[in-house]
Amino acid sequence: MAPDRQANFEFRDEELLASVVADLIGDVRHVAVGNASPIPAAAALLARARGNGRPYVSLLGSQRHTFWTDGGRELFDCAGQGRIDVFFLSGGEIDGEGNVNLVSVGDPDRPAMRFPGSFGSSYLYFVVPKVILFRTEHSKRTLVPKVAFISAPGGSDDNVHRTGGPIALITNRCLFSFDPERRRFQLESVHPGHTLAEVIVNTGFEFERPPDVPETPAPSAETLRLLREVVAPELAEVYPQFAARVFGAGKSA
Amino acid sequence: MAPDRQANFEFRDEELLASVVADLIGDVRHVAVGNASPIPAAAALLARARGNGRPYVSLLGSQRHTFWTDGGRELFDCAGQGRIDVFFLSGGEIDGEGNVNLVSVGDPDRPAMRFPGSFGSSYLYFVVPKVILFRTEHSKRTLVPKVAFISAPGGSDDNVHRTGGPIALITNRCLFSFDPERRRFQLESVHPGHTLAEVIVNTGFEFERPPDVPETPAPSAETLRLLREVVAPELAEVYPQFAARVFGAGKSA
Amino acid sequence: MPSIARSLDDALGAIADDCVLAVPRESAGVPMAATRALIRRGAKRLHLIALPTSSLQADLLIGAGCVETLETSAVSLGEFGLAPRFTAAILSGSIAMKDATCPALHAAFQASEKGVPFMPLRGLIGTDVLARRPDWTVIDNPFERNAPNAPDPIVLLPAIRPDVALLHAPMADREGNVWIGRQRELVTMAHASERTVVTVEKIHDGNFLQDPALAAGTLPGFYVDSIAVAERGAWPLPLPDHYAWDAEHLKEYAALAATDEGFAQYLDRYVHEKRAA
Amino acid sequence: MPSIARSLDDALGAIADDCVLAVPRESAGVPMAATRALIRRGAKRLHLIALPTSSLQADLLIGAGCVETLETSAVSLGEFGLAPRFTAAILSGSIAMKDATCPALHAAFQASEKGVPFMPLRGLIGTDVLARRPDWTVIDNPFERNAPNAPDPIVLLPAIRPDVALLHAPMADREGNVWIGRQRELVTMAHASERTVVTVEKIHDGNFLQDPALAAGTLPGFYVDSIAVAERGAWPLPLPDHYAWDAEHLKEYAALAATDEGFAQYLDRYVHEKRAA
Repeated sequence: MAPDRQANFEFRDEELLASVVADLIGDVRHVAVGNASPIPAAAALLARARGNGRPYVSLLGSQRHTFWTDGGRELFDCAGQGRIDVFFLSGGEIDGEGNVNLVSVGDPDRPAMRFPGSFGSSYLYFVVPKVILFRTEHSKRTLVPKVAFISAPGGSDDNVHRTGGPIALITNRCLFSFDPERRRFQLESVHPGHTLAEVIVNTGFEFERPPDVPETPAPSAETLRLLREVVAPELAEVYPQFAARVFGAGKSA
Repeated sequence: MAPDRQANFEFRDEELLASVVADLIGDVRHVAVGNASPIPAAAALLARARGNGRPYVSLLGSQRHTFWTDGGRELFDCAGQGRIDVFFLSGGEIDGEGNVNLVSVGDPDRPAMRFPGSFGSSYLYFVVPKVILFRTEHSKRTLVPKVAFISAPGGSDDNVHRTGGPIALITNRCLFSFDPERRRFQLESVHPGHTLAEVIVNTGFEFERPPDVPETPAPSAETLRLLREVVAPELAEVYPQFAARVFGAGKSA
Repeated sequence: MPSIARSLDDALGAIADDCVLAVPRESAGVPMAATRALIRRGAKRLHLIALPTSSLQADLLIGAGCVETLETSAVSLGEFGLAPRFTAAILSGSIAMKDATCPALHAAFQASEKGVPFMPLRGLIGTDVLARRPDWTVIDNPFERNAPNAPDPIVLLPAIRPDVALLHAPMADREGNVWIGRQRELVTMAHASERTVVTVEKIHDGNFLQDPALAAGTLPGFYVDSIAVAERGAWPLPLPDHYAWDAEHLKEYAALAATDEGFAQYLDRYVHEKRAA
Repeated sequence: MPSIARSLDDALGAIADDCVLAVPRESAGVPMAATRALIRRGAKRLHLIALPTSSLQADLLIGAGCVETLETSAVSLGEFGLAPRFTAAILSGSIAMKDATCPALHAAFQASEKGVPFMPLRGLIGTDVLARRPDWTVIDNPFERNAPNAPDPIVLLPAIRPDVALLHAPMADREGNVWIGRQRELVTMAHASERTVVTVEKIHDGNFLQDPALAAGTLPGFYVDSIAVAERGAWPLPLPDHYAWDAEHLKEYAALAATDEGFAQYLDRYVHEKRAA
């Protein structure tokens, strides 16, 4: 079912985030999106809708939206070949140097908290040119001064082979860019409805910021139209509940 | 068409060689036979007929008689896994230390003669426990004191990882066994119709021999029956011309 | 030639206590019926390697006390939350954990498949994953000769050669060939392992290797030791192109397995009840 | 997305003079129609890599003067004898030859597929194949710590990353996916190469990736740059499961190519005649 066109100038948080992430993706050949990542998936499909079929979008966990025929290793081989331009990572903890922790909090031998594990992050962070960190929960629990376990480091020494790394961190409150030279985040914009003070008080690490921090631009009418009319029905095949909740796109779409 | 049973006590050279090679194969799990090797193929199928389906026989170059589904690398991977027990190699030149030359004669930069190339020999000779050297032409041109180019060495230093190597060399005149400790061939038997003197004069390398060199035993009636009734029709699928010439097994078999 | 076993328990005979057991990721056909049978049998001290991640299977085996060491890149129930028995075992220190990263496991299995002692892998330098794996090593890439003062470090991973690979697939033929479709890591897993045990939805008449379309997705019987039929053998996990998650069941699992008592109840209800059947 | 080219020559535009060109072995689908088109176009100074061996294709390209360097494990016409133009070129020193061994080429392509700078391989120690490859190296296996006085030498092979892979397959679909069946090294070849050019017997309506049976044997269009239809495009070599050798033709080739004059006649008769057609 089509969403109400009259509501076009209103937008949901998810639509804002998808719009921001689509801008970050830019003009590339191939975006791969991990499992259980509906907003990055929406952003990738939005980028594709804007680019008339470019980039190629692989949604992991979907047999329909991936081309893999060489088993589970193909994603990693593909990245190693330089054929994945954008990937998304989240983390139980993310620190101010862009380090990501997907393993545990506390002494790793006697952890106080355990996350699922590093998945492919310890590799993909090194070889995907644009890694977008995505963590909706923006709190001192998630954005920490120093991660307890480095699943994937934000930067590497010059002699370490590295063709990829973080370019940005997006949360439910704001967008940071990442400066790989200084290994620091810079606050780029604060989302509508949120404040700089709120960002500062909820962020566990130090970051750069301009004298005046802009507000994250609202999605354009055209972006909202593409999200609702083009992206939502595609997304519904993989994330039916998300698509229904956010876009009103049902399983019948 | 079935061969004449009355001819059972007569046999052809190819039947003798296949019978000898089948004895060399012994009780193993998997024999692989390279392209254009009808006598080793007949021997492997004979071993299988004797073993009621064991060993597993892979005839390269035949889609029917191989199980490969992982491309051209699977043969080598399979050998590396320790899953090929017997393989056959030939050589433009073979020397008394079991070195095999499949590349060239003369200075390799300016060769006087060029063979096709090493194929997989530089690897398989190291990792297949029983490699049977097979060279029908027994002459000083083929069996030389020292090969001009080592495609695959007969032996290796103790610290070199090596789980395979030559066990025997069979020619149109005789059977040699190979002693991996001393890296020398020993004459085991001379084929019926040939003589020790003939072997000596036509062999370019030194070899051990017992005081009395036995004659290669003729194939038994049962071996000839298996070759003609069981092996020949199977072989005809891959080597129709050979099967027809040797066994009278036509394409109609 | 693999035997088509008379029963699931017969086929699982190859999986001894203390063995190194390789199992596949969720989306490749997880042998859940076989997993429940192993728990009923009381399998002990397994060194479980999930290529490259696991979900319900590892969580169940850990909760049931079958696992001594776990080697994988992540264990999670995905949209159903953290894996509760895995998490509890790590926090209590009751299992040894060898954390990896997905491509490292793929590469280490490929090393074994190719009969080489190690495989190189990019990435990993500077991670705690690497720091906590004394069995991995770092060398300077010998092909990087341009900058002798700036060596190019690269990780080498030792080959993984499991005692047994255990997997579930859509079908086997009467020759023991197993059709795995595009789940190629199952082929690598079998190549890399000493023995391979397979459960299948059904037996197919005919020989996959004689049909070019089916041959392309076939694990040859040559690599398989035993096969048992287990209909809906991946349930409640999905079998690609055949059936999906049983989401209601997984929600129930996640809720019950949150406590020791609930997990015991789950075993009684869904694992041991089969003993009576 | 690959383009389905209007003509074979259009598809071959990616293959520039001086490029590193990878081609498959005889039994995997050799693009012979494309090879003849390259000769007609006057391709020059190719660095030809045949994975892992070649027959008529390398011999023709060498004889026609298209090849500067050849890297492979063997060139032979099999039961039709030695490859005469290859042999003549080696004896006269008119091409540079990098002799390899089959699994070394497979491993070096897999290194590129996996984005690692090298792959290890057993064997080779003490061979002249290794001695004559200064681009290969030997290290002591760092995992062999038991006998510090007896290091375990192992060969490392640098990754091969061709500019273009050129192959022939039974069919492509309209999305540019190519069905290669069980010839998996064609997938590795495409993964390892910068660009991939494919000729096919025919275009298939529908999408292989949507059909589980066909998907298992598919090279995804994602890896393919251009496709051209070339019916009987492997002729006179075989296409597995589709057509066999043209034995009469290969006998004729072997006889003609034995001399420079005969080879020129062969080119006139079977390669350049197409120019007029």
